[in-house]
Amino acid sequence: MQKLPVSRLPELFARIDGMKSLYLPVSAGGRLQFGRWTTGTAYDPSRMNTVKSAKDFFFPQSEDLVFFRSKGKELSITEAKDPAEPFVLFGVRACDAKGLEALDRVFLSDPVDTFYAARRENGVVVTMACAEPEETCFCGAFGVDAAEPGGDVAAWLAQDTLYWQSRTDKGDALTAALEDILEDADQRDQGAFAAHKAAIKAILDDLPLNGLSLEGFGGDALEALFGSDKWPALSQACIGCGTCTFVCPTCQCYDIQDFDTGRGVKRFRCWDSCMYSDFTLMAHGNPRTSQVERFRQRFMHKLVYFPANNEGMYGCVGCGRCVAKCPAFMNIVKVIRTLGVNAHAR
Amino acid sequence: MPVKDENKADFRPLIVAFCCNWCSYAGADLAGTSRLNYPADVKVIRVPCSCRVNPLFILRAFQRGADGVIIAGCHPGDCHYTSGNYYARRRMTLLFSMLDYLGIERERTRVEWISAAEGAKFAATMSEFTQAVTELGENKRLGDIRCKEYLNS
Amino acid sequence: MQRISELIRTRAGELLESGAADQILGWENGGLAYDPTPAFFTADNVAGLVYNSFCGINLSKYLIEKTKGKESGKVAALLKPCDTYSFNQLLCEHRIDRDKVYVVGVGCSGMLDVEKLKARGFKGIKGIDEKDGRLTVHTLYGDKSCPKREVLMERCISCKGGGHVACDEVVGEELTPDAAGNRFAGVEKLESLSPDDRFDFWRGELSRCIRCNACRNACPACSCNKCVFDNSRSGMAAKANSDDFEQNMFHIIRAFHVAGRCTDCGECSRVCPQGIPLHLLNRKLIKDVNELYGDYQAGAAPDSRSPLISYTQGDAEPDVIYERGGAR
Amino acid sequence: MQKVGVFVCWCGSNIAATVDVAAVAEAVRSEPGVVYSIDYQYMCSEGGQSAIKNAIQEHGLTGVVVCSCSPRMHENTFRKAAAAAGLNPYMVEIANIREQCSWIHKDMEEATQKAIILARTAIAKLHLNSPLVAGESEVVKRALVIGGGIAGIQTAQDIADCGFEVDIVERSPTIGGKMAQLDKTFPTLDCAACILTPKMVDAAAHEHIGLYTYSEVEEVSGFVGNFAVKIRQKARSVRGELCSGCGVCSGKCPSKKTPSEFDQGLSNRSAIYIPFAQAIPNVPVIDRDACIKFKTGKCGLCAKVCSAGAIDYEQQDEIVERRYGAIVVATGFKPIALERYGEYGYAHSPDVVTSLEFERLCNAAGPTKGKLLRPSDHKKPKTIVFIQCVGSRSDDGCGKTYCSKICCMYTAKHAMLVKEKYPDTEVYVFYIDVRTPGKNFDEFQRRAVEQYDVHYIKGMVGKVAEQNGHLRVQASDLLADRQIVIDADMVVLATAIEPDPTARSLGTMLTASMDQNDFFTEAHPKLRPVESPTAGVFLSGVCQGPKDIPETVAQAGAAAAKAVALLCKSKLLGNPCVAGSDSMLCNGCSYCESVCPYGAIDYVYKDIIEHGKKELRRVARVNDAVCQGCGACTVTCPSGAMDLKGFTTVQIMAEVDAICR
Repeated sequence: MQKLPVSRLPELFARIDGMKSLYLPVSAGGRLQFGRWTTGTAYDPSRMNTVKSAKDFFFPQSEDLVFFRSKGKELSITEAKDPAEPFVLFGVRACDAKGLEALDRVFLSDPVDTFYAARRENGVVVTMACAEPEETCFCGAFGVDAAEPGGDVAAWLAQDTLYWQSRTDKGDALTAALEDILEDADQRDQGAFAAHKAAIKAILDDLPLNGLSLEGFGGDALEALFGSDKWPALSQACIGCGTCTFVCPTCQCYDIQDFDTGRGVKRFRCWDSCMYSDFTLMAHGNPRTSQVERFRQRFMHKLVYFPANNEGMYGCVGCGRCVAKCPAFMNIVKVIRTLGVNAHAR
Repeated sequence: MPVKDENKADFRPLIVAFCCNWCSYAGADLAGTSRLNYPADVKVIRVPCSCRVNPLFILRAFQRGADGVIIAGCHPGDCHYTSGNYYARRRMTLLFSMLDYLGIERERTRVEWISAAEGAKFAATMSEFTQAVTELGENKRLGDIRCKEYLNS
Repeated sequence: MQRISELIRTRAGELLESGAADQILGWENGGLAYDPTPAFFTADNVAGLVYNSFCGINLSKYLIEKTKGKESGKVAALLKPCDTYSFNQLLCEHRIDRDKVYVVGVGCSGMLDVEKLKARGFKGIKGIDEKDGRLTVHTLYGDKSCPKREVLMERCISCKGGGHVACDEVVGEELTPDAAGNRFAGVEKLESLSPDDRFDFWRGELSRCIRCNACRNACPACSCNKCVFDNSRSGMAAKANSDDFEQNMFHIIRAFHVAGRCTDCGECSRVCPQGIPLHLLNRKLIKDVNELYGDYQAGAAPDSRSPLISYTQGDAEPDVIYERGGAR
Repeated sequence: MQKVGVFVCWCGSNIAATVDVAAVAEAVRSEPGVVYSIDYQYMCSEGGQSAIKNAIQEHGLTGVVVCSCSPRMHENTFRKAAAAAGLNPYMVEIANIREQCSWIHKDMEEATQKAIILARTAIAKLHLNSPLVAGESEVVKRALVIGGGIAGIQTAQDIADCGFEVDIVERSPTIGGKMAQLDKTFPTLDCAACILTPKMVDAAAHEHIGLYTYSEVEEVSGFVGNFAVKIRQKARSVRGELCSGCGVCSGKCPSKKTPSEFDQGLSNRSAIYIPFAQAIPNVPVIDRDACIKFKTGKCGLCAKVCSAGAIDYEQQDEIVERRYGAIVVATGFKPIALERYGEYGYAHSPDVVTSLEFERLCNAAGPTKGKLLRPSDHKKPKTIVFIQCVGSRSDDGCGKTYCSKICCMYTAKHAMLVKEKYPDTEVYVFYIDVRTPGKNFDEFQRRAVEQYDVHYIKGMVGKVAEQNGHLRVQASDLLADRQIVIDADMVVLATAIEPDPTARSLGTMLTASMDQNDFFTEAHPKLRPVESPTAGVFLSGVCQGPKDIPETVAQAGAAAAKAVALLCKSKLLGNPCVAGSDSMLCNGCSYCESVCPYGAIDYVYKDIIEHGKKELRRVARVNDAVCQGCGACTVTCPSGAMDLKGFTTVQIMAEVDAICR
């Protein structure tokens, strides 16, 4: 494990950005986003909860696939190049790092999504333990430990010290490249380090959504849940927007569309939302004709279909963004509480 | 294809003119019949009435690389359909005010009332508008980069 | 607030019992301190009905779906004063069947904006107490406190006042928030900037748009069966902002489509996950309409005629914008 | 994908001289769907049209683009040609490469480039065209003629003689118009009344002609073949059906101090009056502003003396609503006001008169019983100065830029008449140019100079001022290049004429376009001179531009023929470019209905099946026969449900794209 005085963070950032593009949570119009670090960028370690997760950096909201062009009667086709920018994401929350694992299962399993794979290859994820989780957080329910974040490198910020622990080869490489600025942590640090993690644990146990039980969900709950008569009431407030989908670190659905530039056709893919009425629209129409069905689809996918196809891994990491951002205050927590076996414990 | 040269000196703007069939389009014809010259940068689209011009068309033109858009209709009171240009007048006023509010150069948009008898006014208006837009230079604020890529490939 | 909530719950019960309404449209507790969720109530769950300072959600739009079809029964809808403007506007546009709605006007003393609390650094909010104009916010990291009027929603800071414009009865007295400011201040500030600065401002704001459509779907004026942006045949359908243009396009067209119909209910700004001040677009159009065509408040009456579907022969010419407003 | 044929017209050298037509034809070959592309000398010619027909058949074209003159010129020609070859006429698009390209650009390279873009644009639109079929509508077999002067009377008679009902609406109490005020007419010098009044009588007597005198058109709605018109019949205060026209009432009327409109104010009339002896109808009208009964409530003498009991002080204006298939405008003219021409002293001296006033002074039925006496002292004038172009051909901004056309001739006529009656009178005519085209016109004017030795002086009058009982005329003789001064007894001003002031509001009612001088514009200056661009509206007489009587009568007949050609039709083919609403998208919000100027939109409740769910929705419905295709509804519709055939949203966007490509 390495460490660094907080006062030297700017130095660290400068070093990293010297090698690869560095992105970290910065405030834009009062909202937190991952933004490119430049000298003088204000970084506030106490603010970690970005509106959108780190997903964008591997699976951008919109990306070009191929370009068709017709001259006279000939047609020329140009494929978009795989992204090549090496980058580092700093300050990723434990839940978002976990979210990437969910995306990996979708995009890196056969057939491999080369765009995603390239970005994963080029990107180093430096996570940060959540010193101050929020009332909307429930990552614990999905086996995420905010005190022990994953990623390529895990970091902790205890008082005036940054602790740095590589978790992967990519992490090792980055750490090696920074060895002259990072100091090795010694025995004396262990105390403070442990105390810090304990403090986090304590808060996690105190979270209002702590203890949310997933009993009754999972791959084999299809029959039990699909036909539940609670869906209509649950979905009544849903206005069918895509906010929950677009702030979600694990939603991975996209649509492929063509755009006629007037000089040729650009084929691109962009995020889609199962909450939209034109999601998976086909010639005959839409398979899910009502908002109830669309609503059910989203949560069934996260809590039943996804685990069914991924050895029990859920399609939710408890980041709490949908809880905070839904215009109608509808969210997965309410679904879990309403449909879970201990629904009445509420 | 419009020449999009960064060098302002030989920058030629692309102007889309929506003309109502009854007055302004006829005015454009009269300008032609009277051999009144105006810049070839102006391309006319014929619509039945200025009230047929959807704000969408204007944004579309800017998206696709137009540098100026002008809507020409019958003089208020002379609309072939009695009231069309009155609605157009309100719509366009509010739309252009909105564009201005978003910081898009207000000189890129214009509404003119040109009657079938005003060939000279048509030619003069188009020349003057083209001049104004030329001075502004290329429309960078409301263009769609995707439509400009591959421009010279 | 407690008291009004109690009153409303009781009244709702009576309405259901008497058969005056088959359902109540109101809010139920969401589990957090600030997330009352729109819900429909019948006798067996009416006990869960709540009304507090976080019931900002404008319920009028839910009535479109609810009053469709022959079989749908009568709904008693709880509407705040500003919600009733949206309700009226929807009546103007024949989107709601008035006969199927019983409007219960609920008093309002200004709704709170949780984002403003969070912006103050209030993290991990567990509970909120309201007492004579001050809020005590209990958080995971200790109690915080602030004056209520500093965290009111944008719409309440410039409350229309004047109570309900459409309702069958009022429960709880008609209150209006103590802070009533000039709602066009924000627009005027922008107008006074140079075009370049205005452009930079809006680029900064609109570039954050993630095209989640929350503004559109929450907007009572955006009630189209199929939105042009979802209609592949409209020529402008898009699911994401592929570039700056589409960000501008979406918001310009949306503002224009609701021009003269927008009641300035403020839902668009409330729901935007990115905190884009969308109301500044709508209010610009409202301000222009007022200045050019005379004061107009959409939804003030169930039969008001939008300024975009009327005209006078003496209307200002479009080049009026060259002279007025906006610094050069 | 359409199979498109492109035809590039040279229009002789009109296009080919500035646009490389071959290059255009070549360039569009690579456009999507283009299977055939040629250039041709005259597309509108027989040969050009058959080129289109053949190509449609040989190449199985589903769409045709003609790059030629303005669609306003030959769109129909080419649509007909396409139709003849079995193609829907609305699968034809025109690229206007003449009026909007070759005629306005000098540089060939530039013009050719633009022509290619315009062609490309037409092709892009065409790809989204769909065959359209025009609906039919009934034709109301009745015509309305607005204005009862010689133009209106002639048009009405010609239409009526073809067996169609005609109504004449005349603002003043009698028909006859300006011609009735004239004394003699050039170049034959026959008496105006003698040739006009029989026509007036015939018109009144005609079984198919209805007269609405002392009436005004209040409102016009509807469209070609079926106009709905509201006519206001002003209260005469005399009941025509009872009145015998004996005239006792006006004789006895104590209020006799109102200047006579008919005599141009040179004489007075009574409050109850018949404008002139041969007025039609021969029924008096009470001028309520002048009538003592109406002003004070006392008097009522006319009622007492009227043996027929026709006087009716209680009479109210009546609004008559009638339907017409065609409308002919014949609103005529008036001399301009002279307040801006102080230099001629018109306001100061009664002996400075306008030509129309002079007509009354010469007229046997006029204020001086035909003796030429000057208004001030009723002495016979020895020296008369005529000034031409007063307010005509003026670039000083005070008058009219156009030539009033009739002044040269009537001035010559006046001069001649004076010399005829009083050979010892000195007559001077000041002119800028003497313009006398027309049969026997120049001969006529020369007679004035040569036989009657009227002094024609080329030059402008600078000042007319009263001086010891004379009118001192200061002028310049341009030919002799000297200043001259003439002491005249009378000065006659050949005052410019302008459209009747009511024309403007009428034009708005009819949505018929006008030029900057308020003359009605014709559908085409050469090919359709008596039709307004507004279908079903025709132009007769001076309302379209200055004319003398023979021209007016000729045009009146032409207008009648055009109107009859319309009335003869049993049905009219409507414009198929009408709005239509997609009920799947319609919200039923009523916005389209509220902007429709024709009331063509209503709402119905319809079962809509969307996503397999059935739902009863309020949706808009457009009445094709009533819709005129303006498109106001399409932009008002927020959901884009409303679209306009022939100018659909996607078509226009395709045009935009093609231009910006």
